[in-house]
Amino acid sequence: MTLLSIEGLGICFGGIKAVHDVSFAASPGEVVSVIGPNGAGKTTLFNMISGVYRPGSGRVVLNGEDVTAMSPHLLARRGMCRTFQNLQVFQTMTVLENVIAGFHLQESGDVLSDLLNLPAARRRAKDAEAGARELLRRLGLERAAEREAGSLSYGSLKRLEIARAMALKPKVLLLDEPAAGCNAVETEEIDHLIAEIAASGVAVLLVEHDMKLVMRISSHIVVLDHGEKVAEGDPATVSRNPAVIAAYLGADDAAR
Amino acid sequence: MSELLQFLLSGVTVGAVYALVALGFTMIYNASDVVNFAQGEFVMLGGMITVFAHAAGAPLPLAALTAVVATAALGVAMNKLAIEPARGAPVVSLVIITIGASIFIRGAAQLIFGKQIHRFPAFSGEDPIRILGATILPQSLWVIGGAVVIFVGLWLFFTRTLLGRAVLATSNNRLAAQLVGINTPFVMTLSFAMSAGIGALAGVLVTPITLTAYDVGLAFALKGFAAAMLGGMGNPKGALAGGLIVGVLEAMTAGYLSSQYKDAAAFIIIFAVLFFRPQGLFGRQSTDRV
Amino acid sequence: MRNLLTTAATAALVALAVPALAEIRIGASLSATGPAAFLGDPELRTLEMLVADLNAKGGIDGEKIKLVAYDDGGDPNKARTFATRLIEDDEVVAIIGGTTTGTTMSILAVAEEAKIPFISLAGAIDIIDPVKPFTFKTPHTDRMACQKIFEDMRKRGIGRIGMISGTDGFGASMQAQCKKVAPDYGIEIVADETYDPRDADMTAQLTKIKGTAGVQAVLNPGFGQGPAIVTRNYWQLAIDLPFYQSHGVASDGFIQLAGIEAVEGVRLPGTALLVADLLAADDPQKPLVDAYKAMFESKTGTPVSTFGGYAHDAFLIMTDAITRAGSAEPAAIRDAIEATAGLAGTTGVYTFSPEDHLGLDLSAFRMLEIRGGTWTLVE
Amino acid sequence: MRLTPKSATLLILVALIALAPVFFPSGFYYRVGALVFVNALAVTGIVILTGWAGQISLGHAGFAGIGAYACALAPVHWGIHPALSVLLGAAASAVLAWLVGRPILRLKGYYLAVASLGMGILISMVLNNERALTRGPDGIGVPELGLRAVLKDAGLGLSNGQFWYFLCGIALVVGAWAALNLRDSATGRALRALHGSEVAARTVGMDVARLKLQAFVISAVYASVSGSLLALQNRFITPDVAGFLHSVEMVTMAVLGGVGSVAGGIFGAAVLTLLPQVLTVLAEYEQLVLGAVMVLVMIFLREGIVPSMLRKGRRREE
Repeated sequence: MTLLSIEGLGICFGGIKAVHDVSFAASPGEVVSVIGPNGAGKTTLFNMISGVYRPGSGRVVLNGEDVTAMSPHLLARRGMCRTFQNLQVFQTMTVLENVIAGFHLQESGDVLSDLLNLPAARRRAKDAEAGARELLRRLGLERAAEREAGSLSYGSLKRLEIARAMALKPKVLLLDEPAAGCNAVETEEIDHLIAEIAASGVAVLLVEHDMKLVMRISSHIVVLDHGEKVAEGDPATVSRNPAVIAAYLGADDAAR
Repeated sequence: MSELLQFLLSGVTVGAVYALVALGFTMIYNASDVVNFAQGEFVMLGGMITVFAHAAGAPLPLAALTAVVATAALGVAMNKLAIEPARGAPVVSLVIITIGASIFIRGAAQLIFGKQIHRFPAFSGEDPIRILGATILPQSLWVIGGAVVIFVGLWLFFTRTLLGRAVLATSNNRLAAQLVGINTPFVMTLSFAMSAGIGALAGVLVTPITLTAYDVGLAFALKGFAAAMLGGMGNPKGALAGGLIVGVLEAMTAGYLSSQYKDAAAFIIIFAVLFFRPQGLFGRQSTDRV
Repeated sequence: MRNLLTTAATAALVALAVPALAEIRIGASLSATGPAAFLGDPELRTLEMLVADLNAKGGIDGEKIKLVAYDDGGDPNKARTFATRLIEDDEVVAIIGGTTTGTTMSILAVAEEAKIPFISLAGAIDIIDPVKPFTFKTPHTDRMACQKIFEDMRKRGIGRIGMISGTDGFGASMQAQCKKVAPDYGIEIVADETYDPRDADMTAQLTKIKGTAGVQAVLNPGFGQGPAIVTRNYWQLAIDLPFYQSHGVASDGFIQLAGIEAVEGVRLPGTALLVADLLAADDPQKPLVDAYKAMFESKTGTPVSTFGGYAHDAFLIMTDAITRAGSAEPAAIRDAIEATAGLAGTTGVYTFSPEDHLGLDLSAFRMLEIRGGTWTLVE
Repeated sequence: MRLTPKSATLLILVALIALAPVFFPSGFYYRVGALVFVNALAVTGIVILTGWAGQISLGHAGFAGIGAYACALAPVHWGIHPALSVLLGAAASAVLAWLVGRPILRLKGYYLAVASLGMGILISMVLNNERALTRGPDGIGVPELGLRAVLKDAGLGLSNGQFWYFLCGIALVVGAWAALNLRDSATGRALRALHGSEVAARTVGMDVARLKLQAFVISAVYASVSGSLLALQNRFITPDVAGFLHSVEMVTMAVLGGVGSVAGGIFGAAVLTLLPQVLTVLAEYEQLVLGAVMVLVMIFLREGIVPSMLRKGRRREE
């Protein structure tokens, strides 16, 4: 059963094809990784899927509905959420508030009851806070709950972003380099976390440079180079693909 | 026909005044992302210092030069005393600083120069020039010429000189500019000096037409700001176009529609332009990078 | 030691208390800065000058005058706050001020409630019509200025005019009053334009008036630099029609600003102050006008204006009333002001009554024409 | 029991309003107090709009003008009671803010500033020019609210100054209470979130355009009620209330005190309302000193007085 299908997605920036005719699909419980060298167009692809950029061509279909270029907040309502490579955390808010923000769709009612602090608003806020604290606990951030988000370490911010995304209880979760800048222990934690999320029936789309992580947890891998899909398949198939090894894996391994 | 020409001449004169003020805004904005609400006070100082230097016996060109240099020096002082110590503060705080500085300068001008309205003679005579039944004052030509010269100068500065590019680089990314060896404090100082100097020159040129007093700055700042935003903040081309459009529009509205609502016309056009081009006519579109 | 302290304390108390007993506190809220500073500044300077002068001469019956003056910047909200401060905190016995109609209306409400006599320096007729017990004013109403101008126009056989008015309170109020009384003089306003007081160029509006069929004269109510620019533009466009200004520009400063070439032939209703030299030797206003003009111009180095004259007259009426009342009680001062009769000021000769809290008539206005860069009387 | 910041702010505010009159040397101070409260109410709206949602407006005095003129015009023209006119003005401001906000809130930074500036100028232009309705720049009288007489009959005799001091004080407490409620609610959190990152706010399902519009409308209502209270208190109003300078004053008060917090906004309003009263002793040096104070405060307390002081205090504790 396909939950998300990407059909011939492409975009140009100033006449240059940043992404060209990329298609793949993801089902619930799957971890689909998008890999490729720097500048291959991975983040651009994510930006198109998640509605940040308007694709020049192609379609994004979610649960049978065409959601191409739909605004991110509407996608969120349909169960799609993402994290960012360059961290988009609400810096001046507390860690707890950042995660509560993820409960926005469940928490928000009418403004008037918010202004007057009516019981309904209070109840919603209380539920959201409880949910947020639970998530922080799962991600090991509960001790930082009252701290200003801006004061956290890079690895913690990465986890905070994931916690915020999980708060939406998404059907499709896009993670853009969740392990970047994390140490080995943190990477392993994230590894488990992603597996856990996928196991709960979420379709996870992953952009990641840590190949060990990718190979370990992906059920399907899409390889991009210069904006085009050059290979796709399960980890074993992809890692054996000579084109991929030549263009990416070999070079990458050699670099390490 | 001669009416239309007259409205046009009137609009271009006033528009050139706005454009001069708007051009002053672009310098500081380009260097620091701050819209300097004291810009109007520079215009006022240009006029007032010339008045008093002239009254003290200095010939008009010397008086004008004194005014421009003194105001430029004041611009540098403002940067050193008020803007530089607040580096890193939120942009709204910096804007409030420029508002505070404008109140301060106006207060000082009121003490030093008094509250009288002043004027000095036009540069090349007062007799109107007649063109096809319409008239224009020789001083208007000075103002229009001044706006064009400053525009060309700024445009060349930003596109053809290393220093001008350094200013733009500083505005784009201060840290990166420092890393490639740009002396950013000097760029800021230079921007304030030039901006204040341009403002003062505007004051010198327009005073024979619009007269001057210690409190004329605010009106100039408002219209100049609107014109600069219409054209797209930070772009000399935008400042010139924005100023002329606002000026001509005001004159046409006053002439053909309603003088009561002539200022409304300018703002309605600004609404319309920004609706279709949120970054102004010549401004660069900004996108969030994620 | 203790004795010494007690003595010192007593001395200090006495020092504090004595002036409070022997001084008459008069309050003022004026627009010394802001858009109406052109009016308010000479008013404030005049009051300060006159108070110093009077105190140097020994005050009123030996009691010194203490002027408590605030700058309301032309903001009615501030004016109300300062009026409250003057009455409740500074405990003044009377108030002069309200440079603009807006600030006056704000002060008026406070003064009336506290029953403190108040002399306004603003033009609108609403200030004293209907009459309020404690409120008086010294300037002519703007309606009177319109009447004076229209009277002169009628004499010259002018029936159709164009108006170009400032959008500030002064210009807008006079524009409205002129439109109201024009029919009484058989005058039709065929073009009605406005400008913002801060505008740089009014040729567009004037071109429109020039192009309106049948215009025989143009009237420009306003003050500050606006009318000076209008006058220059009028000359630039070579409009060949009689041109009238209002009392808003009645000052030598106007001639300097607009330029001698541009103001030639401009007419306006002014006060005796501008034509001090032309007054008959037996004119009741002559000594006063001469003295004020000399004092103001030597102290400030700027030419006198009608507006400073309003403050002068307000202060004159106030001190005259206090002297006659023989008391500095607000109610007594009020009664004395209302009983003022035949008091010559710079603006005119004041006679108040319970029905008339302005005390001037049209005769106080003199129609002036600028000839060769100086004021002349139109007869 | 530990007080939440919200209860602490409200408690301090109520205590100050209730106890300050004990120290008033004369009735004049009630007037100044009432002005502080009226300004603080408008500034609280700016805190919501600018401090939380990060949107700049240089035209909010326009809404104050609508609130003020509603109280001047509605009772005379339609026989509506002045108290109801306050609500009418608020409703009119909200509708206008909703209509204008939709297109202009797409703009960012200075472009939003100039568009809102234009809106404010258009409103004040209408108030100035439509003499038949508003009586133009000379201003218009405002009917008596009548509540003071009712209270007197009920045995509570207050002077005019006292009455407005307490009425405006109550209005401010209610306004601050609502704003503080909003801050920690879903909407308030979303506003602060979109200020931090619009992109991230969208991805968690926040309708950014709608939220900005809500903040704009709410802040317009605050400004409108503030204008109404000013008009009813002064019994006379001119178009100055809608002027550009009043808009700038609101923003300056908010930023000076600390635009990110309700307490900061109120403090800023108090400082900038009291300062001119104190500076009168300087006569013609007033403007000079006022400008210098603004510059110095922003240099040394760059996040505004209250947040910067709190931060310093906290640092000392640690």
